[in-house]
Amino acid sequence: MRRFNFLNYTDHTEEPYAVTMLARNPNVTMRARGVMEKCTYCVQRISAARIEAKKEGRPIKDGEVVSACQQACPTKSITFGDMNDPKSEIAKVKKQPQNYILLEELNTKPRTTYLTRLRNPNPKLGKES
Amino acid sequence: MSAREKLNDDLILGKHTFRTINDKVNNVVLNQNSHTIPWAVCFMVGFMLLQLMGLVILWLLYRGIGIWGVNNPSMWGWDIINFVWWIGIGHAGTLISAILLLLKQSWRNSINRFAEAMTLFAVACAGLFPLLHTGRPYMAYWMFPYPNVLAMTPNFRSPLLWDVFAISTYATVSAVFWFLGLIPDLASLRDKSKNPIFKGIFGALAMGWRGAASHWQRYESAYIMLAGLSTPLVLSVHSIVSFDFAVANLPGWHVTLFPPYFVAGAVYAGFAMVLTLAIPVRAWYNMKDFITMRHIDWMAKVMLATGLIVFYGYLCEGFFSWYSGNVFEIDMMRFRMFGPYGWAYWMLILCNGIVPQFLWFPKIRTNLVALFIICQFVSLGMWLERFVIITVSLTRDFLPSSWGYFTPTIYDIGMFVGTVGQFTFLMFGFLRVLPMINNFEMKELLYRMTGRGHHHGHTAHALEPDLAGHTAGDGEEH
Amino acid sequence: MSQPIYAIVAEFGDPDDLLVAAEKVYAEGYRKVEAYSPFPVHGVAEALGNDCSKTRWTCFLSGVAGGLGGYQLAPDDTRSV
Amino acid sequence: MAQIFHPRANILAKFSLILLATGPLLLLLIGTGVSRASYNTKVGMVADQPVPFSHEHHVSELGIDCRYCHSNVENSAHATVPPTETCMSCHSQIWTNSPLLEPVRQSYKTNTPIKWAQVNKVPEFVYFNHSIHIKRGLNCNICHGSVQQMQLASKGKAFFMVWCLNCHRNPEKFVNDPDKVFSIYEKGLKGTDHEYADLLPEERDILNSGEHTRTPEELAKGEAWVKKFGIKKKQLADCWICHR
Repeated sequence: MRRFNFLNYTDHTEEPYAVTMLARNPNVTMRARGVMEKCTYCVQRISAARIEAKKEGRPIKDGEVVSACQQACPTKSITFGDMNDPKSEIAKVKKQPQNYILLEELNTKPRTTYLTRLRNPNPKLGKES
Repeated sequence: MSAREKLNDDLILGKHTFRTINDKVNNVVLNQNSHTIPWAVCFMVGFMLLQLMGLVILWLLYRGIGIWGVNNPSMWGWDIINFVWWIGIGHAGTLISAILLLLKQSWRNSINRFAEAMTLFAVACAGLFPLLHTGRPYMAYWMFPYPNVLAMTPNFRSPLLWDVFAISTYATVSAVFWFLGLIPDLASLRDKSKNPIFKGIFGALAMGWRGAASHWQRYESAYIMLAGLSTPLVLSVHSIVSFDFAVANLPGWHVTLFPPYFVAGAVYAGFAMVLTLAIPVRAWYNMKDFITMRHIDWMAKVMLATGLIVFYGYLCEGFFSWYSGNVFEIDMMRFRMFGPYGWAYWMLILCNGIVPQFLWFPKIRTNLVALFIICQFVSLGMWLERFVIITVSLTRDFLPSSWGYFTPTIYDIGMFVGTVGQFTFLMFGFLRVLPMINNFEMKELLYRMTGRGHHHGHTAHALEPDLAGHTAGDGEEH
Repeated sequence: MSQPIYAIVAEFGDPDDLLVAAEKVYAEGYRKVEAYSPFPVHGVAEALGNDCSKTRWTCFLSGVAGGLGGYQLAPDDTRSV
Repeated sequence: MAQIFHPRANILAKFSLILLATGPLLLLLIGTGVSRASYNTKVGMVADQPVPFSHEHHVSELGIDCRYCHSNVENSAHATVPPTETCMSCHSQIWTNSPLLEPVRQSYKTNTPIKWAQVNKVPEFVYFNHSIHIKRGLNCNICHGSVQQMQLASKGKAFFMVWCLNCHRNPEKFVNDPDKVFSIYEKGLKGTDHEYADLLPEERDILNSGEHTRTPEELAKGEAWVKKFGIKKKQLADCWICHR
C-alpha cells in the first residue's frame, strides 16, 4: 500500500529534530512532505545482511534477514526470505496450496502473498474452530 | 485572386468600412473611457480572488498539500479535477484558431483572438494545479530532462510526465501563435496611439511591422505552418490528459474511450467558456457587429455536437461496464449512479446530457439569456464529469479495505475560486491592453465580403475612399 | 529637373487595383518595389517577385532540428546499467 | 509620421530575438557551471578546524596508517573520526607544550570531544558503507583525493550521484585487490628510499590524485575481480543500494 506524505509529519522546525530522527530509526530516512511512502521490506535490514554476507564472501543465509513486522509478530505469521531460492522457508510456504495472491487477476505481481484460513466445511469431521 | 469565395454577408453587420473597423477595435485599447462599470467590477473581483489564491498558495507552500481535502484513497481530489477542467476549457482557443483556419471557416476571424487569449489564461490556471500537487513544487524542474549531476532522467513511461511535455508544448505553441497573430494589430495600435510611451511599447512588440507585401507573405506562411503544428496539439493534449486516467488500472479509468471523449468534452467546455465571455463582452463593448448572432448560433451548434459526443460517451461507459461482465466495472458504475456521489452523477447527466438538448431549437440558440444559462450548466457539468471520474474511482477501488470519502476543505475551494479569479483578472486585463478582435483579419474579411464586381449593398460604398488613408506602417517608401 | 527622383509613391483605393498595378510595374522591369496594405492581399507579393521559400525551409529545418532534439531527451534504455 | 525608433533599434531587436532563442541554453549552461563549481561542491575548500591537523605530516612523513585513526573503516559503515585519546596516545609524549594542540589537551582534560568540521559528507538520503568499499579494493584516494598530501584536509571529489554511478554501473573500472588498499601508502612515504618505488602506474595515479583511467589490460583484471567478488552488476545501480 502506498502512502503519500501530505504534510510534514515530523516537525522539522523543532530544535532536537536530528535527535528525534536518529532515535526513531537511524538507518532509514524520515520522509519529508511531498514524498511517497511504501513498504520497503526493511531495505536497511536487507542491506546490512547483504553487506555482511558480501564481506565474508558468502550468499545471504535463509532467515538472516528478519523484517521488522516479522520480528514483532507474536504468532510468527510472517515469513520473509529469498523467493528465488527453492530451499528457502518462503519458497516452501509459497508452494503450499493455501497460498494466494491478492488481486492476482490484475497481474500486479505483488511480492506479498497470503495463506488462506484453513476451514472445515464438513461438520461430520468435527467443529470448525 | 479572382477566386474570392462566396461568404455569408452577415459575418459583419452594420455599415462598416475599413476605418470604422479599425477605430472600433483599437478604441477599446486606446480610449480608456470605453470601459464600462461591469468591466471594472469583473476586473476588481477577479483581482481580489487572485489575492485570495495567493494567500492559499502561501499557506500551502508552508504547510503542504495536506491542507486540501486530499487523503489516502482520494489522492487527486479537487486539484486534478480543476486541472483537467481548466485544460479542457483551454482547448477551444486553439481549435478555433488552428483547425478552423485550416478548414477555411471565415467565422473564426472575429472570435479567434479572444478565444486564444482565453486558452492561454486557462492553461495558466491549469498548470498551477499539477505543479502544486507534486507536494514539492520547488522540485518541479526535475520533470525536465536537463543534464544533471544525479545522472537521472525523468521516467518517460509515466503519463504524468507526458502531461508535463504536452502542456508545456501546448502553452508555448499557443503563446507563439497568439503573439504572431497580434503583430499586425500591434503595429496598427502603434500607428494610432497618441501616447508616446504606449507608442514605444506597441512599437517594440510590433517588431518593425510595416504591412509590406513581403511581410504579409512571410506572416501568412508562418501562420499557416503554426496552425498545422497546433492542430495535432489540440487533439493530443487532452488525449494525453486522459491517459493519466486510462493508463491506470482503476475501474472507471481503464477505458479506451477516454481520449476521444475527453477531447470532445474539452471542445464542449471550451466553447461554453467562449460563449460565457463573448455574450456579455460583445454587449458591453458594442461588438455586436463583429460577433454576430450567426457566430453565436454556430458556436452553440458546435457545443451541441460535442455535447452529444460527450453524452454518447456517458452512455458507452454505462454499456461497457455492463457488457464487460467485470465485477469491479459493474460495481464502479453502480457506485457512480447510486453510491455516495450519486447526486454528482445525476447532476452531470442533467447538465451535460439533458440541458444541451435545448440547443436543438434555433430560438434558444439565438436567445442570449437562455444560451448563457446553458453555458453555465455546461461548465458545471464538465466540472462534475471530472469530479465523478476522479472521486468515485479513487474512493471505491478494488479493495473495500481502502475505500474512503472525499470532502473538500476551504483551501480546495480557495484554490478553485482563486483560479477563476486569476482567469477573470487576466481576461479582463487583456481586454484593456490588447485588441480583443483580430483587427486586420476583420478588414480582410470585409474586403472578401465586398469584392469589386459583386458589391453587397450596404457595405459597397465603403471601400474606395478609405483604403488609401489606412495603409498601416510608418516605414520608408520606395 | 533640378531635383533627382528617389522614389515614387502611389495610393490605391482598392486592393484589386494594387494587384493590377503591381503586376504592371513588375512587367515593366522595376524590381525595387514594395506594396503596403493593412491586411494581406493575396498575390501582391508574388506579383512583385517575392517568394517565401526561405520561411518554408527555415520552418522545415527548425522542425527537423526540434524533432531530433526531442528524441535526444529520451533516456537511452539500452545503456549498460 | 515621425519615426518612433532610431534605426539602431534594429540591432536591439535582432539581439533580443537571438537572446530569446539562446537564452534558455545560456541559462542552462550557467546553471550547469555553477552547480559543478567548487563554490557549490566545496571541493578543495579547507574547512575551519579547531586544530590545524596535517594529513601530509602524519601519513606521508611519519607513515601512520589510515586505520590508526579511522579505526572502523574496515568494519563498519563509518570510517569514524578518532577520539581525543587516539591523539593523546602520541601527544601525551611529544609536542606536549605546543600551543596548537591546546584544544586537544583541553578536550582530554574536560572529557569533551573535539568538534571537528565534517569535510566529506554524503547527502542525507544516501547511506554509504565504508567497509564494503574497502573490501572491494577501493583505495581511500579514489573518493577522497590524495589525502596523504593534504596539509589541511579538504574535500577531494564532489559527491555527485552521477559520479557514484560511474562505478556502480561499471565496477570493473575501479575494483581492485583488497590487500593493496593501504599498502600503497607505505610505498609513497616521504624521505624513504622506496618513495614511489615499485608502484604500478595505476597505483601511482591513485596516490597522486585518485584519478586513473584503466587500460584494457587493467580493465580485464577489473573484470576478473568483479567475477571473483560475485558483484551483481545489474543490481549494483538500483536505487535501494544506496537510498533507504
